[in-house]
Amino acid sequence: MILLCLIVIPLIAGGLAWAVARWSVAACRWITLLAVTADLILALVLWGSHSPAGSGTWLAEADWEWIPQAGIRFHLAVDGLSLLLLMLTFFLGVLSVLASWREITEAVGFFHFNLLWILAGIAGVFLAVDLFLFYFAWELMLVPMYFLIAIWGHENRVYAAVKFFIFTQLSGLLMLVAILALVFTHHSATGAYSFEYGDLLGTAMSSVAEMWMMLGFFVAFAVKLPAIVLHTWLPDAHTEAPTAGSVILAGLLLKTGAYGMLRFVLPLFPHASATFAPVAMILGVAGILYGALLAFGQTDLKRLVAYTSVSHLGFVLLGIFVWNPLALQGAVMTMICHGISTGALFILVGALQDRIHTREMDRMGGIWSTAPRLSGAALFFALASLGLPGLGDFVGEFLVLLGAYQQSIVIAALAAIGVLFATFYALQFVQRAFQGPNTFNWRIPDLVPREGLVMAVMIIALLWLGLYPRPVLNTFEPVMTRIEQMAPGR
Amino acid sequence: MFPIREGFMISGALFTLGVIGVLARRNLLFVLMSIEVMLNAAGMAFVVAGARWRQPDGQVMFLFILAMAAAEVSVGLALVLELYHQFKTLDTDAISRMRG
Amino acid sequence: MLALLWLVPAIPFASALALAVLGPRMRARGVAVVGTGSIAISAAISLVIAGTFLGAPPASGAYTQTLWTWIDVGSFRPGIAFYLDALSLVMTVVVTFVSFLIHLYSVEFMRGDEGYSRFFAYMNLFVASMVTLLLADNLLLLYLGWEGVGLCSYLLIGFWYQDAANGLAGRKAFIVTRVGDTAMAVGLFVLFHNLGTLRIQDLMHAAQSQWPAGSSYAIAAAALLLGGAVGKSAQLPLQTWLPDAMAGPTPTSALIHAATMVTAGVYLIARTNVLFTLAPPVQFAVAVVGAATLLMAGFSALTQNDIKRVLAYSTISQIGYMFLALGVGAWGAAIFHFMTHAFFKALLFLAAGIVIEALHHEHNIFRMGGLRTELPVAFWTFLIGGCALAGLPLITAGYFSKDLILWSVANSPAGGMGLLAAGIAGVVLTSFYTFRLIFVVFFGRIETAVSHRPGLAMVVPACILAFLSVVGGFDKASFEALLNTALPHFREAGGGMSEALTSVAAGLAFFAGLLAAWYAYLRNPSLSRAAAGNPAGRLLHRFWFSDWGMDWFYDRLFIRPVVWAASASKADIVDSIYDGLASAAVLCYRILSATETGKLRWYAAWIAGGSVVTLAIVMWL
Amino acid sequence: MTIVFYTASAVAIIATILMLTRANAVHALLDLIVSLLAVAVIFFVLGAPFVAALEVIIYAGAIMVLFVFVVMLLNLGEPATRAERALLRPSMWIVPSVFAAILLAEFIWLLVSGDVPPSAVAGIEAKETGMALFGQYLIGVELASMLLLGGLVAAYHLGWRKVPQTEATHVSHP
Amino acid sequence: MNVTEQDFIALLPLLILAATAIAVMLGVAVRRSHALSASIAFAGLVISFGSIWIAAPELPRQVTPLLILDRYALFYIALLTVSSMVFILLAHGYFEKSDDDHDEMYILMLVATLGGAVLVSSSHFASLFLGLELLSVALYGMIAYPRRRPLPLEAGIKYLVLAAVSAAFLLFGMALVYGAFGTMRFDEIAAQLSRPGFDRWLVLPGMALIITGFGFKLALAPFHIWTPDVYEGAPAPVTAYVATVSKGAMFALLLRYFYKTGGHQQAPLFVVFSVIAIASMFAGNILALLQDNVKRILAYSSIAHLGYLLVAFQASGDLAPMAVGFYLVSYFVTTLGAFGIVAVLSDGGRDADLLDDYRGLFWRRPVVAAVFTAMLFSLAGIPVTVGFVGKFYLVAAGASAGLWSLVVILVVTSGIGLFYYLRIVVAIYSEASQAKAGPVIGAPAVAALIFLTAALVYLGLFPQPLLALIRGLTFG
Repeated sequence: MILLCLIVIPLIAGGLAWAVARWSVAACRWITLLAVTADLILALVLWGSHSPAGSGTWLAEADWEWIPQAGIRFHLAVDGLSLLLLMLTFFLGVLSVLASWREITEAVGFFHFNLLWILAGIAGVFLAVDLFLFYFAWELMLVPMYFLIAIWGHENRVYAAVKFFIFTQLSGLLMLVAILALVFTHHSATGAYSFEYGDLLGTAMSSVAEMWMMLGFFVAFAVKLPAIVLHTWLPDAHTEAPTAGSVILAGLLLKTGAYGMLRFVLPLFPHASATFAPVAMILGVAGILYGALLAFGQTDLKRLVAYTSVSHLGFVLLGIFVWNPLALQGAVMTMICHGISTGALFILVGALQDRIHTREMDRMGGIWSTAPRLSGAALFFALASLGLPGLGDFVGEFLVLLGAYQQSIVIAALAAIGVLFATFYALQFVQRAFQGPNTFNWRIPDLVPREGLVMAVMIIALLWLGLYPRPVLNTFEPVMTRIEQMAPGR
Repeated sequence: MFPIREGFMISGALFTLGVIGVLARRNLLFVLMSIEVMLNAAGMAFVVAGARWRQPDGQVMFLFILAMAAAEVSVGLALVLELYHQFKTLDTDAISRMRG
Repeated sequence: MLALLWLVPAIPFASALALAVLGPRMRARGVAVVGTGSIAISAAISLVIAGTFLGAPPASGAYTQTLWTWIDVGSFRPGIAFYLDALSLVMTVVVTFVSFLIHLYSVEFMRGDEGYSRFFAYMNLFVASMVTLLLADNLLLLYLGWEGVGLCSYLLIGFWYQDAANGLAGRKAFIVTRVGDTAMAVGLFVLFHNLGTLRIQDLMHAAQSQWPAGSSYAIAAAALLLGGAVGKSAQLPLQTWLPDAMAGPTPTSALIHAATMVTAGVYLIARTNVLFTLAPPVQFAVAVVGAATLLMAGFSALTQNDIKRVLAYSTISQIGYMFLALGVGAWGAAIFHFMTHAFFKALLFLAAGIVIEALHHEHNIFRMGGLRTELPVAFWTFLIGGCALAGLPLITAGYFSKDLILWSVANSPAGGMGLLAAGIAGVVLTSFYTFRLIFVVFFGRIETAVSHRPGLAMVVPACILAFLSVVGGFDKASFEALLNTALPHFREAGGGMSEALTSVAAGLAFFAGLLAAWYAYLRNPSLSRAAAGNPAGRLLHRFWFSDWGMDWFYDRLFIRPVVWAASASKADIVDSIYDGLASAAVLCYRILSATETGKLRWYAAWIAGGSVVTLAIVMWL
Repeated sequence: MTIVFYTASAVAIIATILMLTRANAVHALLDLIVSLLAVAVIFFVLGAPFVAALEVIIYAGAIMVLFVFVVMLLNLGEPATRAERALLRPSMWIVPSVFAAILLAEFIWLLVSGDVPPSAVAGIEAKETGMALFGQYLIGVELASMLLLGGLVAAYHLGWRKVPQTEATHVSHP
Repeated sequence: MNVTEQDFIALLPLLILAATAIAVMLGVAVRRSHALSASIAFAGLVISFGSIWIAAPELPRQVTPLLILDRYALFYIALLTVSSMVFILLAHGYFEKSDDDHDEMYILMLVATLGGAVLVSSSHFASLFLGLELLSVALYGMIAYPRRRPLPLEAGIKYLVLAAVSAAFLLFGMALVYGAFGTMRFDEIAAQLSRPGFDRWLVLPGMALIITGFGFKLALAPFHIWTPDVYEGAPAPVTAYVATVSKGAMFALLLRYFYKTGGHQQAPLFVVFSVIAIASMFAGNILALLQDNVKRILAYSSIAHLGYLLVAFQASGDLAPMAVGFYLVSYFVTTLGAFGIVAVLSDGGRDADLLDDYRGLFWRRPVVAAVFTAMLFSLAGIPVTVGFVGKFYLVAAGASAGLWSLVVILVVTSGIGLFYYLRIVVAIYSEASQAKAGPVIGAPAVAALIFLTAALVYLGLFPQPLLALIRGLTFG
């Protein structure tokens, strides 16, 4: 029942918030905040009550009939991996509500409606174990995101929103084709229609068919992830989205891609994935290097941060397809930490843009002297982004590299160079925006307590993940072990 | 002995002439006439086919086509009148405003 | 008492955190108390621990303290754990103690700076990182400290952020050392992949038992670790960041050069000596790197005008000595030189800081002069430090440690005449540039008026360090004995030189350099000007002055291509694929749209044409 | 019989071609009527005297009269004919003719390449047709009546004009 | 061949439609009243819809060779009558804004609906042809209905000429098929087709010409070319009607006709249909890309949608009727809704069909904007809308038959299609450029839009009942 609440609360609260905004904007914000907080608490309760050495696959489950005609069920379930990502979802949800408390002044109700529905969609993605339901949620989260960008975005918002929408929809449809192909393959083998994840695992199929279906899933997730070549929607979308949109995009939507790889691509198509792994790993490494290089070249702060996402998610892709315990856990760790660190960077850049009305680094400089707390926080998250040990990102990336080394020395070495590249852009970011002379004589207010609180929470979270990540690692370890054991030849 | 194959050929030829008329003429009246030729040709094909099987069905279909042609022409001519009233021309190219 | 070990890094770390959060709202005095006091406590604890350790050494010769398991993935389970043996003990004590003195000095030096609390926060974090590095039980934690000091150096070098050049220098320091760190990280992968652990002691045992000498794994691992070491310790070819690092406040320079950061590489190699022993080519490379660096840096130091840059090159050069020692297997000698170097180099920077502050932040030595009488404290302490650096025989600590290195080189199986010659030439150079500095700055005419005289907080640390610079090298024997509990003994090759011979050679070299400096800069200054004036001299001067053109070289080879690539691809080349697709779609739209002519005949033709095509397909298929 | 068939066919086709090439609408209509009459002859040859009669009465009679009425109503006259002639350039015919020629060629090729269909021996009397019409095609007849009703209503609505002034306001809309 | 009492009962829905047309005409004879005529027509449709339950027990029933009343036919008759009701609700408010006689519209509409009903239940060439012509002739009148406006008139002429031409093609094709088989009944033709050795030389060109006729009515490429002009020119409610009832009835017939004959699985015809499907998907979606007229955009998108439908049609198999049925329902709901919005926002002078008319609509009329957005998203196949489930089933049908190339083209082209739906959405949510609030929306139209939106969401979330219903449909 908790699982259903996780989805339904934001949905209902979304409608409520929209309706209420007509009379009171503040009430609308509070409803949103309360709903997301409630979900966060529910997720934490689930986490607190789960036993890591649980017997079954799932920690909690909920199952209803939906379209029996086609063997489609409303089946939700949660394991360590999805639980953590759910917590991340609502954690960032709360923070993005807080971050946009003052930023959004137009159509406030509709904004919060969209925000909540995105969160519901993402929660649905993480919870669904029926492939149809998964696809449903997968598509569902796009629409409110589209609105978020298209209505409250910046200058070039329409272009960015449309690009985002088309990329993700188109790739999603390819996944739909693959899902259906899988279902029919399963049907021809067993005579029953089923979209159940559990049923479809281990479906017997020819290797050619498996490869095509795998690619169908892979493309959809690779677009979201984003893997290089399919990434170009991301810088635009991130740059133009309002703060909350950027945070959710970078922190959560990208994770759904990685989650999909872990949940579906590897387990459902182990052989094809193994065959394809070298390509995926090369894509990952190329993404790491290319993203870092482009981040280094940007002058628009949000664009810069966006390209760092490409780079970091390259680690995730690499880690997933390296497919050993170290790399898998590293990938998940990177997902979580990247969510926090990049989310924080977007909040900061948003706060900065709010104050000086530009994202161009050429128009900045010397911000530190007028807003030291803001700048200090930016420095902290820039350091997290460049993989400083002691902060969460390092743990993930190091594990990925360590695991990757066992697969291929060259790939690990190249990826390690990617970490070096991260230094370039992270320091460039701090240097050009916050340090140097205050050429334009900016006089801006520093972080207000609300923003300070958000930053503090995120800093603590990253430090905790960097220095004592065991509880988190242990939560998803059983899942990763299972996935790891699905690798052919093991 | 009825010339069935030849019947089909002649109806086909008439049909084709009707098509040419529709494609080539710009005057709406002539277009409508060409359509009549086409419909007539189609009806003739039915009659030929009915003759082949010695069934009345082909002729019945011809009757239906006749009814349809009548309805068609009456509506078409009403439109021609209205068109001429508004545009002072029956040139189909000249009345075209919508495109793209 | 050993259980207090974790406090040594924890207290500076906590105070760094506190200063970062609360610092801006604290008064300067409070900041000073927290910032310096924490290091004082830390130093005190380390002294207490040292006492305990020396009084009752643990049975295994080492003490391990595990706080918690850091990461827990399968067999990869590095902990937050500390390992204390003689090596780390010596390093920790020296580092905390010297750091304390530097902090004390900073209390006055930095007074009035708007980033006062920020400064102390960074400094404390620096010490915390360095101590973590030293005490780390596993290479991952060491790596944490390792990166931490890199970070802090970046922060402190760029401390005065409003000057973009400082930021640039800071970034350079971070990035160049990170190049080495990347190699080191890969080294960790090699080690973990092949030996299945990152705990240093386990690693060493495993390596010893699993890898034969000269095994390619050992060579790879050692070479990669060496990569990290040369980066942090500013050795060839990654030394270019250190001279630029002088952009930071002077106490920072003292901290970087004397106690933290640059010695990390030496420590790493000493710590993982087993690997280097198993990889003779790499160990030889260490020696060669050291020798080459000490000479190159020596020549560069000769030509510098900036007082701190001279000292910076001298550091590079002295670390070169340590590498030389490591390379020949004289582990103890290297650490010994580290200790004495920590004292006198800190001293030199502090004294230089007094001079610089006295002259309105003037760095150019040729605008100084005659300060001997104006700033006696600075003069005497600087002189003592200089003598120790140059190795004034029999009195100074630097002489003993350097002499030990020279002797080791001469007597090691890995050593040789070439290395020894380099070492002795280095002594001449050191002596020459040191006294050039002293003569130019403290003798001759007064060039700039002194405006500010040091207070007690600056003088006291300098004096303490001056004292240590002299006496620090006296008890060589017991020091070696202590270190030998943690490090392998120096293996002496038969038929080498006697200690007396190397001592005399070193002494003579010292005086040669001293005399040359005296002649060229005091007795006959026109000589030095003439030497620098003729075309060959000018070329050489420029060459040495620019650090043998390394910066230019790196700029052309790496920096410009990367910057060019980044700016060229700013608009994301991949996106043009999709732009192309979009244009193609629009083109299709234009073409198809042109078919919608609005002409009735044309439409009818389409229908007829469509049925023609349909018929055609039906017929011929 | 065969000669009659071919003669009628030739007449039908020639008359149709003439119709297509006329500039004057009334002339064209007359040609069309000739064509329709020729087709009626063909029907007769094919043993369908009932539809032959209907062809003459309804098609050539009623429907064509409708055309003539409209031509008269429009009062096109000589200028329209001249304008129409100007439009009848040979180039207008090329593309349609090619299209149609291909269509016809395809069609004839198919007919010639196929087997000769069996031919019936006796014609179908009007009675038979009537029986079918009001037997199994009863619903069809009813539907045809609805069809005519629809055509009637549509033609009535479209052809009916209101008082001029309201009309003017509507026409002024772009 | 007598028509029995049971036959009458089975025919009730059709009879009532015809009777209602007469009734409206009589009503007009008594008193010209827009509301009255609309009410009579609406009531007639309701009764006809209700009579389906009366007719249902008599199923399946072959009434003369011409018509077959089975569950399949009744389902589509129900769909057509409901759509016609929605049409009345929309048309009432739309035509009320202009001063003309409106009553004939309802007569024509009823005739057209009757034609559609005949089409979906026809089992014979004659009824096919008559149903088609009932539909067409009534539509000529409906499209050109506001005859004083140049655009409807132009659209009417174009539609008339082209429909007549295509009808001639269809007829000629039917004549050839008849000439080959000697029968015009679908089941007998199917039986003949399954036997080898028929006169291919007559049948195949016959089929090709029939496809031309169908292709025209369904606006499939390359017979699509008339669509945008007619959609743009016709009054918005009529456009909705053309897009739904006319096409839906035709497609239902197509499925029945070819499903029975199995003709489309013949190699040449399969290729023809595949080419047509691909061409339609591409042409429709690409033509709409940069179009600035909303009605034309929807016209082009309908071309694409029919192309999608052909994919499921090609798939055949068990899933095809289900996919086609569900998709048609979804297409009906959505298209009626979309044109309904255009209708309610139009005033008497011209239709609100330019993209600029919708700029900033969200800020002026948020609810209308939301409804329109929902319709567009449904057309694009986004979840929570019925269009999503519809598209899901189309792809499922294609996938189940292994028509991968068609399915992939479907996916890719619908990706292109997103762009122009989003262009409208973008316009709706862009900053308001004009403060004009637009016309007041009457209660009937509001009811229609509420009904459509509710259906859109309900079927999007709970498609099961409808799916079960469609699954239960059988060919007689």
